[in-house]
Amino acid sequence: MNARIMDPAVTSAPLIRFDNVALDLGGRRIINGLDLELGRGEFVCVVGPSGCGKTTLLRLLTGLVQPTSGAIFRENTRIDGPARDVAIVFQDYGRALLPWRTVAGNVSLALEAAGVPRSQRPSVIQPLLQKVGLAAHADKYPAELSGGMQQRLQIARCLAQQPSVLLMDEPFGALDAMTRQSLQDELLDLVRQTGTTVLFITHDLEEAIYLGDRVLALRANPGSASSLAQSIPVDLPRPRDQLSTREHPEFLRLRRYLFDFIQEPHA
Amino acid sequence: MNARIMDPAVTSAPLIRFDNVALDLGGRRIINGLDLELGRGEFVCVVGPSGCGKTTLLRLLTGLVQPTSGAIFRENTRIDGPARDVAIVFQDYGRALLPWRTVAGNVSLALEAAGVPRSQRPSVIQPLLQKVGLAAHADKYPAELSGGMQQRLQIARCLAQQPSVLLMDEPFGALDAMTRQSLQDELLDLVRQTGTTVLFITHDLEEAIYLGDRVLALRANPGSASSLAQSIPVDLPRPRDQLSTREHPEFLRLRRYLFDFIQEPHA
Amino acid sequence: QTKITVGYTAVSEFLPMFVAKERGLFAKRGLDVTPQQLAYSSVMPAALQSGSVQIAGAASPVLLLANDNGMKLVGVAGTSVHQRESNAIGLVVKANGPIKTPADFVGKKVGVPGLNAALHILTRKWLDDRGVDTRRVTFVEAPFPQMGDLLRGGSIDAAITADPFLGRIVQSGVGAMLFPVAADLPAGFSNMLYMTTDAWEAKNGEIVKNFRLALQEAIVYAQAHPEDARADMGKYIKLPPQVLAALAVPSFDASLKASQLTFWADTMSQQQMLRAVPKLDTMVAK
Amino acid sequence: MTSAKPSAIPRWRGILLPVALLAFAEITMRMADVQSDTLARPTDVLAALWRAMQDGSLLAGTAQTLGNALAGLAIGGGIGLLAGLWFGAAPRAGRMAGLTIDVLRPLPSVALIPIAMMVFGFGHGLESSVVAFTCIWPMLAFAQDGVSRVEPRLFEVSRILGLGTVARAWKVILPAALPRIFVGLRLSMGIALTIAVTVEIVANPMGLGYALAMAQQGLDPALMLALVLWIGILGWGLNAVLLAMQSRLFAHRGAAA
Amino acid sequence: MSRALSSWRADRLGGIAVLGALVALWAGVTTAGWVSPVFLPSPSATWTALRTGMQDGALLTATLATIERMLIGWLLASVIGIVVGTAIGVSPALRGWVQPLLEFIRPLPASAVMPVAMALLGLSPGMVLSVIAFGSVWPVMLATVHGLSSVDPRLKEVSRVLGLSRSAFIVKIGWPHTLPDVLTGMRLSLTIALVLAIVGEMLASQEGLGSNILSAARSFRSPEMFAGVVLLGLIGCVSNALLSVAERSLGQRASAR
Ligand SMILES: Nc1ncnc2c1ncn2[C@@H]1O[C@H](COP(=O)(O)OP(=O)(O)OP(=O)(O)O)[C@@H](O)[C@H]1O
Ligand SMILES: Nc1ncnc2c1ncn2[C@@H]1O[C@H](COP(=O)(O)OP(=O)(O)OP(=O)(O)O)[C@@H](O)[C@H]1O
Ligand SMILES: [Mg+2]
Ligand SMILES: [Mg+2]
Repeated sequence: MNARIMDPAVTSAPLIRFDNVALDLGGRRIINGLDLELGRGEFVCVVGPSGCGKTTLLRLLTGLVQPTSGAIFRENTRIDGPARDVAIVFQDYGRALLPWRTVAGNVSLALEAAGVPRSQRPSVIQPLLQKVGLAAHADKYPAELSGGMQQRLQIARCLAQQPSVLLMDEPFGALDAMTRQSLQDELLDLVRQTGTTVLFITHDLEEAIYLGDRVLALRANPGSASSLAQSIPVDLPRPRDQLSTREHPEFLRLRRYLFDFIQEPHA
Repeated sequence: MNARIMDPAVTSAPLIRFDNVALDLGGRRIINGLDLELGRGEFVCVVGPSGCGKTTLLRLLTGLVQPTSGAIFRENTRIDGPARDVAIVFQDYGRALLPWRTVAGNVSLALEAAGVPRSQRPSVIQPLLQKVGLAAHADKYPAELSGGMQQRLQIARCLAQQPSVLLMDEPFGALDAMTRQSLQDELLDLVRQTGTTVLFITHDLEEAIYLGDRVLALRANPGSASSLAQSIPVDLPRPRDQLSTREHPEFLRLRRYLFDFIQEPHA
Repeated sequence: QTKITVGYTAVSEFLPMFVAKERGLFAKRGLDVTPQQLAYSSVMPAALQSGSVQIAGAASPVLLLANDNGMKLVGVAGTSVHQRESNAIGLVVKANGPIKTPADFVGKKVGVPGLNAALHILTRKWLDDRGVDTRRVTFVEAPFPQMGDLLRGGSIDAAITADPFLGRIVQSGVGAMLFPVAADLPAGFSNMLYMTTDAWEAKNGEIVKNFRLALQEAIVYAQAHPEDARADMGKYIKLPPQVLAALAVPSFDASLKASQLTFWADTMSQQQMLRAVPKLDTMVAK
Repeated sequence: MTSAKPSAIPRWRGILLPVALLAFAEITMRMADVQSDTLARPTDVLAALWRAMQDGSLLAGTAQTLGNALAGLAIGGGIGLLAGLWFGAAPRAGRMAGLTIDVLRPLPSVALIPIAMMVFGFGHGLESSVVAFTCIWPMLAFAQDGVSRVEPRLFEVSRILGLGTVARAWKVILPAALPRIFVGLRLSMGIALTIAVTVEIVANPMGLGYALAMAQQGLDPALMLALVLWIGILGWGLNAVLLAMQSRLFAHRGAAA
Repeated sequence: MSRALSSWRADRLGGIAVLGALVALWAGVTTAGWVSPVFLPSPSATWTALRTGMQDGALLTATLATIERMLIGWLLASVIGIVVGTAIGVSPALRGWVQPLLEFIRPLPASAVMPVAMALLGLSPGMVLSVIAFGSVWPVMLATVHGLSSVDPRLKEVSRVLGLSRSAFIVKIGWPHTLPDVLTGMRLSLTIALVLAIVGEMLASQEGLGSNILSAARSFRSPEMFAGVVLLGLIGCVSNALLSVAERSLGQRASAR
C-alpha cells in the first residue's frame, strides 16, 4: 500500500512533506520515522488507537510544535510556525473558544485577524453559523452552549479563516448522527469548491472512508518502527452520497479491511 | 412504545422517577413535561440531536440543577443535591480533572472523598487504571494525556466512587473503536456484577442498542410537547457479545428503526 | 510686585512674617509673599531646591546639616534668638515616673519631635553637659501632638516638647516638667531662621534685604500691638482659640549674624553630626 | 448555579459590623472619659466630618487627592499592566527584568519623595509620580501572573488565526487575564490612595493628607479622624465601583477558568 | 534539557545586565548633576557608606532586626490573609458580613492609622508588627478570595458529586488551584511588609534599617540613606529569590496544567 505514497501523480507536486519526522514528549518517543506526503487538495483521514499521536501529528503540521528530528515542508519550505491559511479544529473544543465572546464574536475573531472590515463581517458570519446550525444562537456565550454546539462553533471559526489547509481533530466527535452527516456533506462540498487540503482525525472508520481520499492508520508506541502503520487509498467515486456511497461494495470492503486491520495488534 | 414505561414490572419499584419535569435555561424551555421512570439496575441509553438537552437531563439527575417545575424522586425522596453514590462522567472531560494531580491522584480524589484510608488506596487505583488502560501512565498529569486518555481517566475516577447510579455523558466519544468496544464490555461486566443503574448518553446508535435495556430518544425544542420523543425497549439477550449481538436480527432491526426514527423531524 | 513663596511650620517663631503679610509690610516693599505651611521642616531643603518655595523657615541645624552635605544654603533672616528665661521648651517626664534626675535618663526612651533636629540636639547637649552618656538614651521620633498619649501609655518615659504642647501635657497631669532646659543653655543662639539656596540669594539680594526689613518692621509693630499680632498669627496657624491665646511668644530678632550659629556649630561638631568645620560666614547672607 | 452574587446579599449586613464597632468606641470613650490629642469620640468625629463637608474644604481636598491618586494609578498601573502583559507573554523577558524589579520594588517613599520633589516641586507631579511608582508592582505582578495562567490553547488559537501582537494582546490575552488584572487593579487602587495621602501628609501641601496633617498639628483630633474615616469611605466607594465594573464585565464568564 | 538549562543561565546573566544598566543610569544621572547629591548620592558614595556601615557592624544589626520584623509581620499577614481570604472565598454569607468593613479599612494609609495605633498600642514592637500585618495582608487576602472564586465551576461540581466536605474542597481543590495566586500575593506582601517594617521603625523608633534611613535622611546624609535603600533592595531581591525556589518546588505540580 505504501506504494501509493510514491504514486507519481501525487509526488509530482506534494503540498506537504514529512521527512523522517520524529517527536519526543515527556522523554518518550511519540512519533517515529514518519515519511508522508500530502497532495494539494487531498482529503486524508487519520485513525489510530487512543494516545497513539494523532493530535500530535496535527500539531506538528500547524507548526505549534517542532519535531525532535526530521523536518516538515510545505511547498518545499520548512514549517516553523503557524500560518494564517492553516486552520485547526482542536479536539478540546471547550478550551479553544473565548468565553467572553458570543458565538458570533468567536467567529468574528478569525475575520478580525484576517483584517476583514467590520461592516463586512456579519455577511460572512451569518451564513457560516447557518451552515453549522447555530444561526439561532449567535448571541449566546460558549458557557451557554451544549458540547456539540461548542464543537460546531469552533468549526465555523475555522471555516471563517478560509484555510487552504484544514486540520480537523475529531471535529464531529460530539455530534449526533444526523448533524454529523449533514456536516460531513457540507465539508465535502466546501472542499470540492475551494480545493482545500484536509487532514481529518476520526475514530469513526466509516466516516474516514466516506470522507477521505486516503486513510492513514497510526500505530501506538512505534518503538523503532514508523508511526505510520498503513496508508489505505479510498477509491470511491465523488461526489459521495450518504446512501449510495455507504452501500458501495468498495466501501463495505474497505470497512471490513480497516476493521480487521485495527483489530490485530501492531506493536 | 410509551406503554413500556408503564410496564408494571418496572414501575413496581422504580429507583428514579421524573414527575412532569420541566427546566428553563437562559429564558428558554430546554426540558419539558418529562415523565420517566428508571428501574433499579436498568441500563438506559439516551440519544438525541445536539443541543436537545441530554446533558441537562443528566445534570438534573445529579441534583446539580433543580427543575423549574415538577420533581425528580429517587426511592421516593426528592433529589435536592448530589449524593455520593451517584457518579457522573462529564462530557467535557478535560475540565473535570484536577490539573495539579497525577492520573493516580485524580482517581484517589474519589477515594479520599469516601474516606478510604491512604494505605488501601493504591490497591483500588491500580486495577481501575488497568481496566481503562492507563496503568502505564499513572504518574502523568492530565495535560500530558491525550483526549481519549483524559476521558478514560474520568471514567476510572467515577468507578472509584463505586456508584449505585452511574450517569455517563458520551463517555466513549473520544475513543477509537477498539478501546471503545473493550470499555463497553468492561462496563457491562461491572453493571452485571454490581447491579448499578446506568443512564448513558451517546451519539452512536449501535452503542446505545448494544449496551442498553432501553433507548430514550429526546427531541429538541419540545415546545408544548414532552421532551421524551420515544422510549424504545431493547430485547436483546444478555450477556451481550461484540460479534454475535451486533449480528442479531433484533439488533439490526432496532438499528434500522432508530436510524429511521431520528431521520424524520420531531418538532 | 515680586512673588515669593515662603515655607513655614506651625510655630510662633514665624509671627513676624504673618504680621508683615497682614499689615502690608511686604507689599510696601514690592514683595508679594505667600506663606506656605508644611507639616515637617525636613522637606524644606528639597522644597527650596525644586523651587517650590523661594525662602524656607526651618531650625538652624538644618542649615548646617545641608551645607555639610554639599547643598549650598544661606540664612537670610532670623526669627528669634534663645533666651534663658524662656520657658517655651522643656523636658517633661512621666508624672510619678522613674525619672527624677538627669542620671535616670540612662536606658530610657525620650521622645523628640524630629531625629537630629534642633530639640534633639539640645536635649543631647543638655544631657551631655550633665555627664549622661547619650548613647545609652533611646531617642524616639514622636510628633508633638502625640507626646501626651505616648507618655500616658508608657511608650516613652520623657519628651522634649514646646508650647503649646508643653502646657497641655503639664496641665493634663500626664507629665511633669522637671527640667526647664532653656535656662541651662547659653543665650543668644539662633532658634529658627529663614534660608534659601545660595544661587537664589546671589540673584535676588535686593529681595532678601527687603524681606528682612519688612520682618524687622513687623517685629516693632508686634511689640506695639501684641493682640493684633496674635490675631494675625491665628490666620496662619490653625489652633484652638484658647491654645492660641496661651501661646508663648519668643523675643524676635530678624537680623541674622554668623555668631548666632556658633553655638550650633560647636554643639553639632561635638556630637559628631558634621563632617567638616562649618564656614559660618558663607552661610549667612549679607 | 445559585451561588450568591454580591448583589444578592442585603446591603445592610455589611454596615452592621462597622456601626457596632463605632458604637463600642463611643461608649468606651464616654465611660473612660479619654482626653487625648489623637483620639476623639465617634460623634465628635461625625460632627467634624459634617462641618468639613459644609465648608467645602472636604470636597476640594477630595478632588485633589483623588485626582492625584487616579492619575498616579493610571500611569503606574498602565506601566505595570503593559510590562506585566509583556513579561507574562514572553517569560524570558520577564526573567531578565525580574532581578531589577525585585530590587526596585522595596524602594521606600522616603527615598523617593525628595527626588520626586526635585523634579516636580510641590503639586500634582510630585504626588502622582510617587503613587505611580508604587502602583506599578501589584499591577505588574497580577498581570504577569494572569497572562501566564491564560489557557494555553487560547494562545495557540491566536497564533493559528495569525493575530498580530497588538490584536493578540487586546483581543485574547487581556480579556483572558482580566479577572486577575482586576485583583491587581483593586490592590493598586487601595495603594494609590494610601500613598497619595501619605505623600500629602509628609510633603505635599494639598489634598486630604495635608488637611489631615494640619488637623493633627492644629490639635483637632476629631477632624483628623473624620478625614481618616472619609478616606476609608472613599476607598470603599472606589472599590465598589470596581466591583460593579467587574461583575458587569464578567457576567458571561461561566466557563472562564 | 541542557538547552533549557543554558537558557536559564543566559536569563540570569541578562537579569544582571539589566540591573547593571540601571546602576549605570543612576551613575549617569548623578555625574551629570541633574539631582543634587543631597538627595541622590552617586553609586560610589553609596557603596562607601555601605562598606563603612557594614564594617562597624551597626548596619548589619539593624538589617537583621528589620529582616526579622519583616518576616514575622509577613508570616502573620500571610496566615491571616489566607485564613480570612479562604473564609470569605467559600462563604458568601461571611462575605456579606465582613467584606464591606475590610474594603473600608483597606485604603487607610499606615501613616494615618499609625497615630491611632500608637495611641492604642503604644510604641511597642507589637504595634509595628500589627501595622506591618495590617498593610501587607491585602494582597494575600484579595488573591486568595479571587483564586477561590475562579475555580472552574466544573471542578466545584466534581467536588459536590464526589461528596467532598467543604474543608476537603478547600484543601484538595480550592488551595491547589489558588496556590499561584496566593504566591503572587505573598510575593507582593513581602515587599510591602519590608517597606512597612522600615516605616514602622521610623515612626515607632524601633531599632532597624528604618531608623537608620530616617536618621540619615534627617541629617541629609544621602549616601547613608541610600546604603539603607540598597540593602532594602537586596533584602527584597534575596527574599523573592527564596520565595521563587519555594514556589518552584511547590508549584512543580501545579504548573503541569
Ligand atoms: N505534553 C506532553 N507531555 C508528555 N507526554 C505527552 C504530552 N502530550 C501528549 N503526550 C503523550 O503523547 C501521546 C500521544 O498523544 P496525542 O494527544 O497525540 O494522542 P491522540 O492520538 O490524539 O489520542 P486521542 O485519540 O486519545 O486524542 C500520549 O501517549 C500522551 O500521553
Ligand atoms: N447555562 C445555560 N444558559 C442558557 N442556555 C443553556 C445553558 N446551558 C445549556 N443551555 C442550552 O440548553 C440546551 C441543551 O443543552 P445540553 O448541553 O443539555 O445539550 P446536549 O443534548 O447535551 O447536546 P450535545 O449533544 O451537543 O452535548 C442547548 O440549546 C443550550 O444552548
Ligand atoms: Mg487526540
Ligand atoms: Mg451534552
